[in-house]
Amino acid sequence: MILPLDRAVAELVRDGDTVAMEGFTHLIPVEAGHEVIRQGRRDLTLVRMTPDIVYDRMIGAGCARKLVFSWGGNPGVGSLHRFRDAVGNGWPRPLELEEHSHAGMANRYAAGAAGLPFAVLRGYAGTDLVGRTPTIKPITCPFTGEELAAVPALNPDVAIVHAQRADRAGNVQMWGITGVQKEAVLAADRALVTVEEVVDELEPVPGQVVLPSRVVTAVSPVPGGARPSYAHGYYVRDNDAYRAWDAVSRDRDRFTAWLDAEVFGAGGGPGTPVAAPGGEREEQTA
Amino acid sequence: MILPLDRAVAELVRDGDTVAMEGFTHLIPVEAGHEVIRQGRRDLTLVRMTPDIVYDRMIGAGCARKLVFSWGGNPGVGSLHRFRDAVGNGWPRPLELEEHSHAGMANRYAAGAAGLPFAVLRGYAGTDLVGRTPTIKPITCPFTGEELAAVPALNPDVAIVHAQRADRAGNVQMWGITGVQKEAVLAADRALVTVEEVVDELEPVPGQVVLPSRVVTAVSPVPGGARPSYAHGYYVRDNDAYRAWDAVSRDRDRFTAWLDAEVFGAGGGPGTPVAAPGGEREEQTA
Amino acid sequence: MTATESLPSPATADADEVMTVTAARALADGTSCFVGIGLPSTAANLARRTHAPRLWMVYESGTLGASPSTLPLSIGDGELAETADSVVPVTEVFNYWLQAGRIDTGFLGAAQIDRFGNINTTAIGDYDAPAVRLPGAGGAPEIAASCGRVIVIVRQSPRTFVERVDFTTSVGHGGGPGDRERLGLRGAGPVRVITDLGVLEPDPATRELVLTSVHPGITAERAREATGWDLAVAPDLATTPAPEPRELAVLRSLTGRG
Amino acid sequence: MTATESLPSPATADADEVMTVTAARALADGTSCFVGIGLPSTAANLARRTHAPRLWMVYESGTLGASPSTLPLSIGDGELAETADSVVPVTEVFNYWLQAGRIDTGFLGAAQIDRFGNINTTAIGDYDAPAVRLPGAGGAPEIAASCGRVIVIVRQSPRTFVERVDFTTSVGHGGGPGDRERLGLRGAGPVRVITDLGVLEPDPATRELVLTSVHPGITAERAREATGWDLAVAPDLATTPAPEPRELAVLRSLTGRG
Repeated sequence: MILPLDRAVAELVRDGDTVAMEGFTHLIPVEAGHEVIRQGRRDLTLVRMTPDIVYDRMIGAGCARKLVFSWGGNPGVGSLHRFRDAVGNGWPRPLELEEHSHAGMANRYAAGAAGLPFAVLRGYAGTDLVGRTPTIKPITCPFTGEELAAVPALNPDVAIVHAQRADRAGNVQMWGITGVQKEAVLAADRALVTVEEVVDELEPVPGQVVLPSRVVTAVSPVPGGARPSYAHGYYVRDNDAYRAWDAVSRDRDRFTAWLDAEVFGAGGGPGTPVAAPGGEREEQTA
Repeated sequence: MILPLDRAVAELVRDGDTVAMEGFTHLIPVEAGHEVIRQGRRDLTLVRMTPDIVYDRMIGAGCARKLVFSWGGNPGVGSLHRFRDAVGNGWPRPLELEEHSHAGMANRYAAGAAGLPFAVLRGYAGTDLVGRTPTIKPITCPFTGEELAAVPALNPDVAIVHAQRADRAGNVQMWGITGVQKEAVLAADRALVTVEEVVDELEPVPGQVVLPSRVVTAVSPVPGGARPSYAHGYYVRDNDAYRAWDAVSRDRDRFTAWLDAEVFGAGGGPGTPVAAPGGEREEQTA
Repeated sequence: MTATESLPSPATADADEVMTVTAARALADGTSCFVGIGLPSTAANLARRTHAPRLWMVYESGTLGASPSTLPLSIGDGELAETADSVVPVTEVFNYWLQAGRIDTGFLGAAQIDRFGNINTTAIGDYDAPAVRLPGAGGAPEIAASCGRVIVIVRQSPRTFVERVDFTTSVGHGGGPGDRERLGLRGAGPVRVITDLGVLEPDPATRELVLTSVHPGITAERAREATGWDLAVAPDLATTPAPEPRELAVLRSLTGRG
Repeated sequence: MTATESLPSPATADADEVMTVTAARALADGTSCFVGIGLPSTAANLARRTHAPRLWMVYESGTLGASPSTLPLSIGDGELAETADSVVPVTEVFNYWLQAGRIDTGFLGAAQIDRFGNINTTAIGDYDAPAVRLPGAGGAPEIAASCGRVIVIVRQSPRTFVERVDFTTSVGHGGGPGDRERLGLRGAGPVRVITDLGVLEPDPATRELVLTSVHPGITAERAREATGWDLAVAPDLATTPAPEPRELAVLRSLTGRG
């Protein structure tokens, strides 16, 4: 089902949902995150291996109650200041943390995608994560007696990813670094995919991942929707924007002003979402 | 390391080894199997999800002591008569069986590839496989209390697969239906890949699987080496050959005559292996 | 083949054709179907060419949404990969698609099927000294466990329809009501067994297979004689609607007959 | 840059450059290396352009055998995917490559590192009310567990080199001899800690980090002052060979300096 972004977010993302917006540096659904902010969603449990600037914005905007993650930083730059402010000072609201390693998170998604209640990995042994994270438990191999780590499946209410293309039937195609997006979509109850373009036919591409339309709840055309991250074959990463975020996000007032201007404001660059018919936007962000 | 097939088999496959020759209808390493027969390997534990006519030949030739598998038939035709004769009558020698389902076998390879001692799946519940196959055990989810099935990792001594291409450094490229070949190669101690051709550069192809040279012990150029199965982009499946095998394999004498003529004989069609330098072939098959 | 006069007459349909057409009709458009080679593949491809053009066929070789132009001989034919929406590793088709419960209908054959729809494709007779060694489990145990529902296609005879299978390769309704739930099997199990004589369905209360329809020209008595247990007959026994000329024409174009 | 006279003088190398060159030299040609962004990535790319052209770099984004022409800012830059032998899902890079023990060297940074090479990248101070909240584990715990050996690159200061880490994100040598084995960690753990002052290596018997080399112009005393525990000094303390002009030139072409 092809929907404008604001309608798709309105229909798929609900207050209190567990939301996984995945992307490993590449194809990050930034504009979808802005739309979630605009629609004022609250009490979300945000899930992501690498929460970066889009989650920093959502946390700073007060959307999140909890973060399930493995590495929360501004990739190649440093810290996430809104994340730090929420953890350290509870601003704008406290943020509960559930921390894993990348290996644990990836396997949690894979278990969710596979309809299993848990995954097994060699991980966490001897770390303080074991004591801090109740979703890490020991499990014994019934054949060798070895002790390994078990982690529960992740099954988000909704997964949001960005992809290069979809066809009109809603089949989605992405390529380049595709991270854990397939698993996140398959693990979720509902899936929203923003795409650079909708095409008649998905010409096969080396390294492609195709998500059949039957596992995609909604596709929203959002050209530039991954900026300042990149879309392989469409545009490159805007490293300066990541660096610039550091200064913007350090200060609450400066952040709030940025949010008003760039997310709630009428302006907006190439990542501006497609307008909804009938002025629904206003209603939803009121 | 690029080696002629006979040298590669001589170096990689030893009597008593556990050998996985994988291929899901497509890219079956038939000619490599013939070379194993020619070299008179014995006491092999043969592993494969879908043992088909090449394992039927190896079993009939007396190479195998045990078969670990999930579906032993002539795809689209019917039974494997050499397999049946070995199981039912111990000809030419008894064949021990370890039976799983496809889901179990695929997960056993995946666990082997991942360095885990076991895999977990929803499977086998209520079937008589549980009582017959000691490598199926119950396991309880430490989070939900659900009972699932555990199966031990498969880590063959050697995996043998066929692929379309390799480059001179030994990187391997295959595409089309690639089944469980990647997992079998990664799970094995040693890996032999026969290929249609060795090229200077592996041009990316949609749907490709690339096996980096560091997980490939030897590459052998064997054009037509998957016949009568097929190599996507090179030649199609010879369905008549599969049908013809039914009659040949029903009778021990007819099978033995076929083996002498087609495998040990000097003749041979497009699947004839590349000759080794220095007449090594004679030495090894003596 | 567009002119009506060139379509075959339903009267010429043989028993296998009636069975295949009946199976095809059981597949609703837009649903997903896990397809094995042989009769299931023929039936699914027939459905896709008649009433169910958006039937989403998954073959265990990893081809999702295949739409082959000819009937494949094997589950891994190149045609399947070329026409698929996506080709995924075998691990994914079993874990991410089948086990995750994304397949509506699983199609299974059987060498033996019993009163409760349990299936044997492993061995006839004693496992250690089998009278007939069969190919084994393949994908069947988990298809039977995880698909939304299972349809079995099998020719009916007392050797095949047995009181109790010699080996339970794939669980149908186990020993009766509640067994699937106790075993944690998530799908509904066999909801229909389609044979060359008629259609059997589990009694909602006892889970025992009951004859609910006979094909044209077949009597309930003949179906009972072809069954190794005392086959119950539904009080409202139906007669299977005969294949339509167009169904037969498409089927024969697929199988190369006529 | 081919003429010798255009190469920079080793005397101009700053502390970070000596650290990076020393780290690069620790990577043998033909080995595999799990590379994080920042100093590890710079060091690995320097090695590949000098003595180790066949260094096989794996980034956790799933790029196997990447050979970027410029230094990536992030572990998922497009350049990595374009130049890789293969791009695999994140599940595979962690399960099939890292966990399976296929990576020779893991490169890690640290916000805190202790006497036994245990690493904290989670939080400084109390976890629930941290003085500094850090990014967290990422791939580090399993890199530290499963790579054949680990090299840590970190600038040396008493705040960073602490008696005991506030949070053990990644296990080095635990509490001493035998701990890695008891925990089932398969790799050798940190075999070298390379700083801007020198090189520390675990004592074979006690597993405690010992100063084994100081960089040119650095004294053991200065390194001890920059350490939050009573740092032992190896009796045969070496001086790190200074960067060669060619190493410096390549490094500066990568980092855009000079």
